[in-house]
Amino acid sequence: MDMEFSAEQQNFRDSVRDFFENTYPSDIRDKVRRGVSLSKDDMVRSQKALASRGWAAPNWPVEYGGTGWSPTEKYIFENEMARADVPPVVPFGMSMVAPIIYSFGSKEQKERYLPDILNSNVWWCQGFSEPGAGSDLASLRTKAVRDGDSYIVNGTKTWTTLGQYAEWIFCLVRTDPTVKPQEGISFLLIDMKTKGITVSPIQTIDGGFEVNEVNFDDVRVPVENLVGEEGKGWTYAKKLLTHERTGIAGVARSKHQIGKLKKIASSIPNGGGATMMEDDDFRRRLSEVEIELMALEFTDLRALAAVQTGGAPGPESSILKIKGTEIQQAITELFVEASGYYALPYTPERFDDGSNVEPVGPDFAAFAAPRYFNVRKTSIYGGSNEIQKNIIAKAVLGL
Amino acid sequence: MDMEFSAEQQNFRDSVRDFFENTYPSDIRDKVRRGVSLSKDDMVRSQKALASRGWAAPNWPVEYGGTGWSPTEKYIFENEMARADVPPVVPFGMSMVAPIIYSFGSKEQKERYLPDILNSNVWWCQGFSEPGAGSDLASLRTKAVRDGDSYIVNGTKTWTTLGQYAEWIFCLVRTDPTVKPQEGISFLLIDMKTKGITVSPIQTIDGGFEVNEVNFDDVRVPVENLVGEEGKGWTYAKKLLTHERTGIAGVARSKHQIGKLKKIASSIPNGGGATMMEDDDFRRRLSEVEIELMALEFTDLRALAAVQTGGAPGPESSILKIKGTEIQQAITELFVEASGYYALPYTPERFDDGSNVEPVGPDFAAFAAPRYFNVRKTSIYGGSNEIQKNIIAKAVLGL
Amino acid sequence: MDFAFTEEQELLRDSVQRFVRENYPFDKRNKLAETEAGFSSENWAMFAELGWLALPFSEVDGGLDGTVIDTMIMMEEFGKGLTLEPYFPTVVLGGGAMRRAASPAQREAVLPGVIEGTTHLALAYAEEQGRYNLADVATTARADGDGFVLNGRKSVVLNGTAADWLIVSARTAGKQGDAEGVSLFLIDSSTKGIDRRGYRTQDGGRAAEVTLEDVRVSGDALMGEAGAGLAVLEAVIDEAIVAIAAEAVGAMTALNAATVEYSKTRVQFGTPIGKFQALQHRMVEMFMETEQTKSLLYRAAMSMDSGRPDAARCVSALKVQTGKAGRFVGQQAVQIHGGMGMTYELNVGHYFKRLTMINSLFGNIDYHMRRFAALDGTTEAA
Amino acid sequence: MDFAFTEEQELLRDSVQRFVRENYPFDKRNKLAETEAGFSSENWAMFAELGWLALPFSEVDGGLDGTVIDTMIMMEEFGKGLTLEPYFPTVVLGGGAMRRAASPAQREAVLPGVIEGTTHLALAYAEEQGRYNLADVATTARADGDGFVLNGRKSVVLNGTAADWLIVSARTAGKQGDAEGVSLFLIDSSTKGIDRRGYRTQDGGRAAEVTLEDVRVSGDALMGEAGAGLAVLEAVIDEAIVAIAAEAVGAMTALNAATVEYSKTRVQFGTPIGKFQALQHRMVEMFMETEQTKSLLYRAAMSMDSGRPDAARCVSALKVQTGKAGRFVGQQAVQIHGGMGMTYELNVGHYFKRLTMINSLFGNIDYHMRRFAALDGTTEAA
Repeated sequence: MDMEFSAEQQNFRDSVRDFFENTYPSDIRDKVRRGVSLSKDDMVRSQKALASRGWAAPNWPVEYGGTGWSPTEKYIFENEMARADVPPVVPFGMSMVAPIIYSFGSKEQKERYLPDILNSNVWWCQGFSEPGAGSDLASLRTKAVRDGDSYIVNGTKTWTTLGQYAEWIFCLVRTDPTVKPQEGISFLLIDMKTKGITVSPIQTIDGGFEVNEVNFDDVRVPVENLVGEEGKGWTYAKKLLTHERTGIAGVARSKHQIGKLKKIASSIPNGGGATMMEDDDFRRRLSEVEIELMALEFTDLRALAAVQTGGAPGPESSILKIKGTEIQQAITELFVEASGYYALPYTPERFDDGSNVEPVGPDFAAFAAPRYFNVRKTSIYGGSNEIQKNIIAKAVLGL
Repeated sequence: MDMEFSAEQQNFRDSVRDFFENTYPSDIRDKVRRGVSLSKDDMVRSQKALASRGWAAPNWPVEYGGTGWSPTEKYIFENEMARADVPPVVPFGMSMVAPIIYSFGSKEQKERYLPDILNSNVWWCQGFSEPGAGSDLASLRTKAVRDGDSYIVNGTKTWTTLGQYAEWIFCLVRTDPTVKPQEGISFLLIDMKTKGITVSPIQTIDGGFEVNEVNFDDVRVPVENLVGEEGKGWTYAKKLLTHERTGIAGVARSKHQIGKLKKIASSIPNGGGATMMEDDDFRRRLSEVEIELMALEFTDLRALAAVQTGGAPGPESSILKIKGTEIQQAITELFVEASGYYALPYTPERFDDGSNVEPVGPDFAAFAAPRYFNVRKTSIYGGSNEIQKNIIAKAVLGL
Repeated sequence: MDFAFTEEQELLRDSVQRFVRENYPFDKRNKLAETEAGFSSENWAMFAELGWLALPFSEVDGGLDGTVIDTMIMMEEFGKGLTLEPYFPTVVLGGGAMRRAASPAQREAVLPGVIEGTTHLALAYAEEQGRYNLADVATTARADGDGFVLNGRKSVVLNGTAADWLIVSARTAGKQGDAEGVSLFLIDSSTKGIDRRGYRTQDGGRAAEVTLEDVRVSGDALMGEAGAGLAVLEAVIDEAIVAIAAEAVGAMTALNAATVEYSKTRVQFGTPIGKFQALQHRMVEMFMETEQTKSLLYRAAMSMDSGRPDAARCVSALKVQTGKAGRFVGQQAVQIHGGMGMTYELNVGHYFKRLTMINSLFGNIDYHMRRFAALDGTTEAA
Repeated sequence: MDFAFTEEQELLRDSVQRFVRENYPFDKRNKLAETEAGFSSENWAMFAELGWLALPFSEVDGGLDGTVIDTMIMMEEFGKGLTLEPYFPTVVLGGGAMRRAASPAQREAVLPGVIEGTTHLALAYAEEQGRYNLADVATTARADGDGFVLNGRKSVVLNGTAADWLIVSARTAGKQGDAEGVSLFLIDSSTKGIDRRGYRTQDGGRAAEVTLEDVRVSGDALMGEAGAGLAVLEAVIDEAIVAIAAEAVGAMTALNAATVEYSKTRVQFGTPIGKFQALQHRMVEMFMETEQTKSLLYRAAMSMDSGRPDAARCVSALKVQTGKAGRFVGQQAVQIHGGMGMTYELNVGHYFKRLTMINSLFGNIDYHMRRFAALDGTTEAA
């Protein structure tokens, strides 16, 4: 056991750091640093910048464009990304549909879709959840009925993140209502320009518009857009959920956020002649989160190491989802605490780039409460934290 | 709404205080104060002292010897008892079997048993739990088979607190194995001197001997010892569990313990030049418990007030059990925290009255860890706290 | 000891409940929050008509001599309805300061309008550098002839834009942080030198940053004795904490009911989610935390109405418990509602936001935990 | 970065596991705890034979040059077995001080016996008034000719009765609480003026109160430089914390396994209790807390073996997490076992007691939370 980086790994870190500092678009980093919202164009440019360096898809197999990095190199890369305020990769194409396509898709599908995902030419979104089916995907109702060389899709998907930008959607649809609920589900790729698709925004409690409802009204989808076998969609999706979980720990981002919080807390008065950073109560709360995060960082590294020796991420990755989201939520809560009264002002224009509205109170405070409200979602989506506990109970503890 | 005591209530308080200070056996109070164990004789004398004043059974109906006090008077009495280090009433006769007897027993049973309970002439113990049936009393297996004018009882009861002193035991026994589990249970009173009864002590993790296993091997019990109707034992026991729950909040005792803890903490150094009472971290932990307790005190009073206007204690009393035991446990934990390294020495002789062994470290510390270990039982017995939550979920929330 | 409400109090509760039922369907409430003013002046007129605006004031001032418990009842029901009218800043905060410190002339000038519903108040006491410390006042009021000149900045003044009168804490003596030397001033909000920058708050309310630049007031503007304003502020804010804690209890009660109801109808894995034991126990904990908060609410309100020496300590205990319970109940209500709990269109998230803001007002959990410990010894032995 | 154990380490783990399996059935362990000595000298001889007593010492001293990770592996397995032999006080605490501060002559006098299993050590560093503060030393060592005279009282000295040598912290200069002026002395425990009052500990171990009354030692008794003992103590105790945290991880692992197993067989309401979701989730939380503790354990051990500047901060993080997780896992294991968890005859309560005592040793959660915050800035940016 050894936690030191080798000389080679240190060189790798330096080259990553150099790339982010000198080659990657600095205006995007600046926006992230200031907390303002990124446009679709920003997110696409970010991805293309990574792709141009060959670093777009660290988790893909090398043959499709992956980097072939070791867990330690991935760890270094994630840390450097967070450190440089490079936004996280939009996951729907890169981390969600792509692994399904390269694992279960046909040769034609791989050739058609993967390069555009890698180079961020096509924006994907996810069509899993439905108004009646949250974490319980087996109960979904969107139907795809075979009609010649097409499926006719009818139904409603919801909580589709950034669906407003999407050109394609990957969906779980019910192709066979007569078999066991899990067995009648298939995995379809659908062009969002197809007739009969309507996207309606859903406003979230923080005031933002990030998620959508997507309605399918007699939408005709070519049979060639089916991934893998009909009726196997549930099996594919489960694999995808495991992928989603490993990414979701978000250790590097949380470390970076804690660093920011410390910097901010060092300049905020505590009302007792000291700064919040010198305030024992605030420090204790911060230390509690930091200790959890230091632990999770190693839980993550241990899981990565186990993957390298033992194969696919196991049910233990549910820990990463649960603890990772709890920590993200706790950090946003500390930003609210640090804001004091200035948690109250609601100034959504501060999220717009180029807004020249003067901040009310300290600069960071406008973002504190909305972020806190927004990240409550993280313990709900991707299989709620309760579902994750069910998974661990069953698969790890054998209960 | 008004939280002040009336002049009459203040007079009552003074008379109670005067009784405890001047009439009640001071040696018993002294033992409680010092934390040493009480003998059977102490506990009997304590109860007889209360009986001599007519205060043995505040919760009984007046006709059987109750005091007829209002909720406020009961509240005052309990506070004064705790304040004066008067030990709590041993509940098995007074608060457990007696309410069953006066509610469901025959005239003969009332006349035969109640006066001896009131005057503490007979020591009772409880025979509910069994090795296979903890909180799930419906699954109990001790059998009582009718044979002429007797029942023949066979089986094993466990966790029988202070059963080593008992002259009588009240038991739930299965009289009909053919009906639904809850319906075949009856409530029997059994003389502990009957042939075939064996009491075996069970040592608990704190090192003490408080609970016992009671074995019944062809024990012959007269049919006249059946309380109420055959097969109704489960119904009676449920009522009893409600009684047990209301007492179990233990607010007055917990207040008194917090007072003691504060006094002790004021003399224990924190290793930083101040006392534990001046130590911010310790104070915060203490305040957390104190605030919970201040809330519970009013939750208890609100429940008492509701009983007075609305009848029997409802499922809300489960809150009192849950929060009351959590607070008792938290207080013992704080005594352990205050002990520092001196939580470690195990000197059980300190529990013996008259032991002249010099304390290791501060006087209170010998009792800290054993008490902490011992009160873990409170969230297990009397219907575990999980069971209490099930009750609230079902009966209060309608889930 | 008596835990029963009087008949008048039950009637008051009924009347607020009726108002909420009839005037606050949630979609209407959300539209109201989007308007310029952020509340309905028709509703406000109704408040006046029903006598609610007169409730806590003394009969001499045209009020109804209401108690802290009366206000508590009202605020609890407002909390259930997520009402937006600025009853709290005008009547509880502003009115609280007026009741305690205003001269007869000041009362005459202001209170009739408040009671009639034509006058709004705001209490401008917080400052950025002071966080929750009421004594950390950097705003100055320099004596100038027989008047004063005020300079400074006041933070997050609730109802600051609508207010006709501002009650401003400013230092007439002493150093920033001193207990002595803080004075209160009653100032017409249109006075020259006052700048108000209004904004919405996260919970749909309105507040403002107030800047005072060479604001010249007459000696009559001083409320109570010069330099003795801190004790007034503390008493006003203790009473205000009871009021918003009551609002929080109302919000938690509504959230618990909504969550239990939702859990009975929402089916996952073929079962209503309310049948899953882990969620059942969590809803039980939400219920228990709410009951415990209610107990401390009653305790603090009664203690305050009786003028007991432990009132301030009970208030701090209440604020701690409200913060903890509000966070837990709010977060778990959203969690159990799943995606629906995250939507703007459902009321659940809005209760959660209001509870979050209540924790941020008047001192958070940590602040009141320390105050609670510091006030040890004020609790009377029963 | 590398998370794999070496082959030697895997062999070490196997060998300790075999020892525990063969020598520590729980009833035998409980009988051993009741004996005068409280541990088995046969076992101790076996430890010597297996080379365990030589593990952390340097080759020069006859040791095996073992790392912190090696000791961690051993202690984790000891934790699973609730072993009673005083490996921790003699080898980790006493040995740790010897390795860091003893002169060649002192090593020669003491270490061969330790490694052979004939010599026991105890570290006498705590004092009643000092609580967890290692610098709060009231015991004095007054220079006297070319020697010293020691006076004072040492608290809860683990293995204090069996120890042949005591390593005592005493003040040669400075005021109580000063970082400078603390010195360490290696003293034959039979030296005149030393009084040891031995007792059992709550977790089945042995400790003693040690009183030093005019204890005269030669100048050779001084370990390392006079007045520079605090840094040594801190390093020894940081390493000791990793060792008992490993023991705690072992105990938690055993408790989790026992609890999951029990929940599968214990039937209530017609169902194994392990099928109740609330208990399932709680057992998942116990599992997660244990995993998180293990992660910090590895982190602290690796950091220490690499001599990283953040080692002490990682150790404090580990102690906080060990305290929290140990309490939660211990309490819940007892709770889920119901009445059985309360019995002396079952091992569950004994793990719980050991975890409780581990929290009380070397600084509790609060103490290390503060130390963690104070050491901020020592963590290298990755």
